Amino acid sequence: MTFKAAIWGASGMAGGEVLRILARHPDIKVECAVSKNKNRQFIWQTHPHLRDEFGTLTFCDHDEAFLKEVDIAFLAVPHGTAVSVIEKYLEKGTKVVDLSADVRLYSAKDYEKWYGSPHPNPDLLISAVYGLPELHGKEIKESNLVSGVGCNAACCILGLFPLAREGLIEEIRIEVRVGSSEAGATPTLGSHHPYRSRTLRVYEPFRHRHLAEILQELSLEEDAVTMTMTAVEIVRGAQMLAHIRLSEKVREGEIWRLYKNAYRDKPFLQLCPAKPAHLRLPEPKMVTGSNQAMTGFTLHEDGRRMLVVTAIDNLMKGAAGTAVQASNLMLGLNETEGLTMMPVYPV
Amino acid sequence: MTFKAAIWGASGMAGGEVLRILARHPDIKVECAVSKNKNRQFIWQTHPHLRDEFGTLTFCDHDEAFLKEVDIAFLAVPHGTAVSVIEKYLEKGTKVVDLSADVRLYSAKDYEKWYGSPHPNPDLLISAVYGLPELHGKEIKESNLVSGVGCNAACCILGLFPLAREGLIEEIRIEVRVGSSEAGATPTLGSHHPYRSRTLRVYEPFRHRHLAEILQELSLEEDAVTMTMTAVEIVRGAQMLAHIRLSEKVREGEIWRLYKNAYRDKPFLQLCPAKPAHLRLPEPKMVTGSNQAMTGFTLHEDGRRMLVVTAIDNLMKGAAGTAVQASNLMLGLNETEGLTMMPVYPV
Amino acid sequence: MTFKAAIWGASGMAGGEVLRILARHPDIKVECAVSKNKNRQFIWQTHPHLRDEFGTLTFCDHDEAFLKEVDIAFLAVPHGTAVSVIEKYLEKGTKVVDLSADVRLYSAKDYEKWYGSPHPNPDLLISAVYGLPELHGKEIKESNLVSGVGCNAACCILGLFPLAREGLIEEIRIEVRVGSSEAGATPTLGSHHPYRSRTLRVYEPFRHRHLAEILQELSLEEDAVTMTMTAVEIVRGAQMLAHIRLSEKVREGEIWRLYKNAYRDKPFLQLCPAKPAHLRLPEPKMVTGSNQAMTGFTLHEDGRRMLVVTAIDNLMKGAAGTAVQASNLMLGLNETEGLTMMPVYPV
Amino acid sequence: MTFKAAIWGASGMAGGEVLRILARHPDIKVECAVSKNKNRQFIWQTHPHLRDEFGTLTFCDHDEAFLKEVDIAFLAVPHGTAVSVIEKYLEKGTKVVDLSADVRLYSAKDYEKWYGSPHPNPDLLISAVYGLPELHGKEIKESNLVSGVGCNAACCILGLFPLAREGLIEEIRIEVRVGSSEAGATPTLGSHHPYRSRTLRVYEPFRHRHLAEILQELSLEEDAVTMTMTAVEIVRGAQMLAHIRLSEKVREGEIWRLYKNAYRDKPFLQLCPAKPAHLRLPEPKMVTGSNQAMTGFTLHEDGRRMLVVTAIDNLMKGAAGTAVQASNLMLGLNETEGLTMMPVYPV
Amino acid sequence: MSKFVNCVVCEGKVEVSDELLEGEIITCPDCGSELEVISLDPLTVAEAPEVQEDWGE
Amino acid sequence: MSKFVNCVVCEGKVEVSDELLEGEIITCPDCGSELEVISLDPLTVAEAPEVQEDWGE
Ligand SMILES: NC(=O)c1ccc[n+]([C@@H]2O[C@H](COP(=O)([O-])OP(=O)(O)OC[C@H]3O[C@@H](n4cnc5c(N)ncnc54)[C@H](OP(=O)(O)O)[C@@H]3O)[C@@H](O)[C@H]2O)c1
Ligand SMILES: NC(=O)c1ccc[n+]([C@@H]2O[C@H](COP(=O)([O-])OP(=O)(O)OC[C@H]3O[C@@H](n4cnc5c(N)ncnc54)[C@H](OP(=O)(O)O)[C@@H]3O)[C@@H](O)[C@H]2O)c1
Ligand SMILES: NC(=O)c1ccc[n+]([C@@H]2O[C@H](COP(=O)([O-])OP(=O)(O)OC[C@H]3O[C@@H](n4cnc5c(N)ncnc54)[C@H](OP(=O)(O)O)[C@@H]3O)[C@@H](O)[C@H]2O)c1
Ligand SMILES: NC(=O)c1ccc[n+]([C@@H]2O[C@H](COP(=O)([O-])OP(=O)(O)OC[C@H]3O[C@@H](n4cnc5c(N)ncnc54)[C@H](OP(=O)(O)O)[C@@H]3O)[C@@H](O)[C@H]2O)c1
Ligand SMILES: [Zn+2]
Ligand SMILES: [Zn+2]
Repeated sequence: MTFKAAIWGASGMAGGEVLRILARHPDIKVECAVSKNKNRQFIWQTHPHLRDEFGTLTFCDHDEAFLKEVDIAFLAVPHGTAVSVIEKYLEKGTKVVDLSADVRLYSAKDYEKWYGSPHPNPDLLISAVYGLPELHGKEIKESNLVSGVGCNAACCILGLFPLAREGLIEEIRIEVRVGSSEAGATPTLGSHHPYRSRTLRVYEPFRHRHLAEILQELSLEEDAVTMTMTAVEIVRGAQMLAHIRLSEKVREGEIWRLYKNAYRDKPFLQLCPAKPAHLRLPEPKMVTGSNQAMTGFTLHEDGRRMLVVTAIDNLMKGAAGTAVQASNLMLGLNETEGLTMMPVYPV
Repeated sequence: MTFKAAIWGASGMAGGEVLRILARHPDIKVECAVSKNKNRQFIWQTHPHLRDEFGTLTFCDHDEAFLKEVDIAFLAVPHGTAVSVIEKYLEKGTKVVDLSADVRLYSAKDYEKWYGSPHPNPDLLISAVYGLPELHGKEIKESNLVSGVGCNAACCILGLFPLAREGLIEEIRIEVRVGSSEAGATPTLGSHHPYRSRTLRVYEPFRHRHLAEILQELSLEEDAVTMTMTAVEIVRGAQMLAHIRLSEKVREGEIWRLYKNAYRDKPFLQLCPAKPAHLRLPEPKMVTGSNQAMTGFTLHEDGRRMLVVTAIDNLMKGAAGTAVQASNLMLGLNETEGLTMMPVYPV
Repeated sequence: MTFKAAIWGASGMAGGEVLRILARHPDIKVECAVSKNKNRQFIWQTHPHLRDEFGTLTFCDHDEAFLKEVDIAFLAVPHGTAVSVIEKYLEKGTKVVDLSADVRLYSAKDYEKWYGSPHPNPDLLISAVYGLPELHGKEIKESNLVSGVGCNAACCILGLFPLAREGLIEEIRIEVRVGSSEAGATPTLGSHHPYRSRTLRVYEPFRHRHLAEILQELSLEEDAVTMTMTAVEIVRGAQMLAHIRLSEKVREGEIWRLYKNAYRDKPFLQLCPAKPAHLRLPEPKMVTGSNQAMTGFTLHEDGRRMLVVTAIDNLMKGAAGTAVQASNLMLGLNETEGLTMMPVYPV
Repeated sequence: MTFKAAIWGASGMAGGEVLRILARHPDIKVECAVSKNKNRQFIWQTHPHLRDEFGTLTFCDHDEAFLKEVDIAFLAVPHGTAVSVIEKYLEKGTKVVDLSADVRLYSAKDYEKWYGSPHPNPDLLISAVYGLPELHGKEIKESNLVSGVGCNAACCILGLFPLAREGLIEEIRIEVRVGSSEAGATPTLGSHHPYRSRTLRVYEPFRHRHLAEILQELSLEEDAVTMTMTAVEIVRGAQMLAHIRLSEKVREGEIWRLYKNAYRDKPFLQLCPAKPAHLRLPEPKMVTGSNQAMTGFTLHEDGRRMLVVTAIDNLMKGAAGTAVQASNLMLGLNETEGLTMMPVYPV
Repeated sequence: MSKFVNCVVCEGKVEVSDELLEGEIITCPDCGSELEVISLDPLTVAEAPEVQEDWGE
Repeated sequence: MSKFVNCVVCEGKVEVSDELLEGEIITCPDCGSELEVISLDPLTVAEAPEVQEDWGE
């Protein structure tokens, strides 16, 4: 059986990536691609790599979109603009994966704290499931409303949950390095090539909005965590370096066991070897274009300090890939459907 | 039915890409990955992106390789070293795709001219088929020995054959821009990052060995052609700019018709639109990681000067992708099997 | 004696480079830096590399600028906006170097043809000198109004004038590759990092406005020339590849003599060696940050085909460097004053 | 008066940068450039940006080098190979700046701990001065033997000494990001462009040899410090992010005062503004090609956590620039002589 | 004669003109902070809310 | 007193030492070509075959 999908924000960076995935998905077909600004234009006029996909399908505007019958709607729209779209689809009984930040947090209080204004529909926060199948696969299967993930959040959560759920994280300093696609398809001074090129711009010294998701999913206290962001010279990719003070001294073998158990049966989670040393800690380069999250670690000889490094492609595991993975579960499909593409390495 | 493959040069750049493709190929399975230097090492120790593929398969050395029964052998070895391997496989009745330059030319005289020494086994040149399925699909199906393609040659031939076979090319100046993966996996001064980075190194002012293949496949006279190479700041990709003087004045519509006809039913050949102008002429960025060759053109208002631009991923359409495509035909499979991966854009 | 300078467009890319040069110029002092949008802001708020230069100098607006007494005004403003500023300064008796395209062409007809509208003050075209000191040093010394140069034009003219003035160019196909700083400081879709990064965007297949300057300065016929532009992955730099058909057969030694004679006593023109081959043809990398133009060539064995390659830093020799060089001559200073900085290599 | 200099390791990355600086130094002249492998070759055959400098000077070998009378010798040779050269020069009464790690540490015990073998001549360690003029200007003036600095060490020490000498650092986690020129001019697998390009390779999780210098110069305890290295997509540049736990709660104004006082009269140390936020924390891009070290910081609202970021050009302030600065002092010249070149921004 | 006021962020001395008005925004040349004049006598400034250029992160 | 020979590639003047030997290789400082001394009287040079560093293309 083939399911029909609507993609909102289809002219954007994350929406474009949903299109790219669905172009090869065996069971989900793009029924409508929504864009106000590109309304009536062919999809390839915006996305040159989709030139021979989707035939003569054109972008449609919001009103037209709601007229199409679809099984699932992907919302890759700016945060704050998803709620009203969600409401309409849920009313119609259409399942929704919302890649924006609108329903990622469970607590309305947290939402207000991190996003600066009260949530317009707190009930949605309660019914929505945080869309990380590695943690919430079961709930996602039974939900009609699933959030996407913050790309930096996904990177951190996937790298840290094996430690966090054992209560091993006493204090943690997180470095995240991100590529330019993370900021979307709209040019700004910061994305202007002469300035963005080869940058090492440190732009959030202590926290980032995605921290809200990390705290929620890993049950950490805010005061035990800092998070520093750096924009680096890549287009795709997010990499977490987590400098951890463990709550107790552990042996390396125990950590290995923890991670192996946690990642077992998680088709997109990979564990790096301990040797050779230059492959011990992953980089986004190794997963570009794929839905994989790759994690490596190393333990200080004092048994208390630890470095965990995780790498993802922000548009895949950090956005569209995880969204399609969630939708697979919501539609009763195999989690990996349409998502087994290999990383492109080296690139 | 599943076929078994041996990959020689599996620790190298092109061989690694064959592995990457076959990791997801529905009908061809990697039986042995050959490397003398990495013998007995796990494949992922060399290719980090293959960490969870091929289980505990290790590289094997040359002798061990010949003991394995396989249906097809991919040789991604330095030119000059393939012939003896080809001979052994053909003797055993194993089909061979040789990515090196050893059997690309039909004429032993040409081989000596362009490669500087007499060919060790000119009979192979006669029996081998030039492995570009878009031009020689039928012969490839029936052959046991198919060459791979020069990546720059493939890029040029695919972009130009519609014009060439109409005899429209009077004179042509070809610019090729190439990424660093083209030179293989071994470090040299030219590939040393501080020097290679952001380079625009013009390294062959008038000709390049791949010209031999281009002349052969397009039936052009050497004197009518120059070919200039520039190394540019990309890892994957080759781009041809062909400045052509047409042998007669033509209308743009005629050119469109020529290209549409030539590219029809060629699943990996794409034609760029005439508008919008910034998408008219393709760049490697648009096809990275895929087996696509994208071509665009523009005609001077004088009707005699023309610019054709073609972009490929040198490791895919320029090497491993085309090799697997050829092997599909040789094994009686569908040409596109295992090769429908989407480009990763933007990257 | 110290001269005072006003810089218009001081918040922009070329204007910022004039500031960078003058920060170390022994004889010219920045008296005012003009910007409407950044009015009253410190210069370093826009140009972080100028943090400790110019003390507490702030940008001033247009009216305030005209109140300052200066000896020379650099106009690094969008084309079309310079003429009225030029008129005011000339009236006051202030010398002007106009980096925009407003007074680069001598012929009002040419201006209209290439810029699409009649020139507002054709008399300026007659009185202005084309600001390339290597060709017009003497006139520049005696002029009050000197144009800047198109960066691509400067690159081509400097590489080709030794051949052109001997009448050796019969036909020429010019490839120019440019960095992202060429398009100025304002973000656009084309400069958006995810798209601009690693691009090989061919954006002008046959001609570019700068061709007007090239034809004028080299006395070439338009029909004998094509010019193709490609945006590449660098920030600074322009590189010309000129594929020439010579009007007669020449020996390599004659070409060497031509270039050596032409470049003698031109402090910023450098000639590449014939060997080693990888240094024969220059790249922008070799001149980054300097006012140098580096040229190399190679002659086809037929003695009629020739490739000339020239590399510059577009913001230096292609804009601000040449402008300051011209201003030195206008002010009676040594041509090289403030312009002897070394290239930063490798970078 | 003009002093004569010998440069050892002149064919290498740091030695090439000493040459680049001295090409414009008003008071120091290159008398000999030493290289065994490039012996008798012109300097520009190795360093294309030096094409028109040094006339027909060729590299000379070791024996010939010792025959030349020079006032100062710069040793930019691999660590472990400098000691014997130092001994010979000191005997002759020639001043030495040794850029290698051979005499950076004062304690022979430390040397053995960090470099893995006993020091061949511990007396040198006692007589040598650590060559960071910002900290040891006075001793450098009176010394005949001055070490260069580790580039990462210099970056960290310059950013942290104002806090360290007040005893404010209780615990510190240092992230250093480095460009590819840091590893010198010899190709390796790690510097091979396809792998090095766009990398985010974390290669030292907890410490790096340069930590020895940092501990020594800042009087910190090893256990209070970790240092993590990441190779990033730049050629030149080192950036430190120091996550500090302060030993007491402080006001932002106090930190400002500390830094302003410490950096006053240090011509190459720059302090970033607090606003605008995107310029608060420096990146190597802002200082490329110059001898500047730029530092910014931000204080957590808890008054105890602090982030300090420092950026340098590793070949300049991290190697050759600081070495020439030290040599200026040793020769009785002004500290900034030959080192006032502006950063090239944007690049 | 010039007047000075201390920056509330970096505690540096900021020179101000004589014609300063209440409510005026001045920028500290040391740390770049925008300071609003909230009283003239005694001369007092407070940090003004930052209006950022859109650097897109 | 120094002797000169003309480079066979760029026709520039190349200064040579008095102790030049037949078969010696000299490099032209203008164009970088390697020149082999094939005779001393008259002083004659020919282009020597290029031994390239491995730049890998
Ligand atoms: N980029 C990433 O790495 C990433 C990762 C994880 C999550 N996300 C999330 O995905 C969402 C999209 O991000 P992006 O990076 O793709 O941004 P983007 O490139 O700017 O795309 C945003 C899209 O939303 C559409 N849009 C704008 N305003 C809208 C409105 N009021 N109603 C409906 N559609 C609207 C735009 O198209 P039209 O204006 O033509 O309609 C555009 O297609 C964001 O919520 C982001 O947080 C992004
Ligand atoms: N890179 C491209 O874009 C591209 C495109 C088209 C075609 N090709 C062709 O593909 C071939 C491989 O190129 P590459 O770029 O992948 O080079 P590469 O990275 O250097 O790999 C060469 C491989 O060949 C093996 N090898 C070396 N000597 C050998 C010998 N005598 N016998 C058997 N194996 C040997 C090496 O491994 P061990 O030493 O461990 O055995 C290595 O795995 C070349 O012929 C090239 O022309 C490459
Ligand atoms: N970039 C290059 O490589 C290059 C090379 C050669 C020549 N040029 C020429 O230099 C000029 C500037 O180019 P750019 O690349 O520096 O552009 P840019 O970065 O966009 O800067 C343009 C500057 O002009 C100012 N400006 C805009 N409209 C103005 C007006 N009506 N009157 C006065 N000033 C105005 C702007 O500042 P405010 O809006 O704040 O006033 C801005 O500072 C152009 O004419 C260009 O052709 C550039
Ligand atoms: N790169 C940086 O950012 C940086 C920063 C700070 C300090 N340093 C230090 O500077 C030194 C040079 O580093 P680099 O990056 O420039 O390395 P490099 O590029 O590898 O250069 C090393 C140079 O040393 C010469 N050499 C090798 N072995 C020698 C020996 N036994 N005796 C004399 N000379 C020898 C080499 O030339 P020949 O073989 O032809 O003689 C070569 O010119 C190192 O000690 C390094 O720690 C480098
Ligand atoms: Zn302040
Ligand atoms: Zn010569």
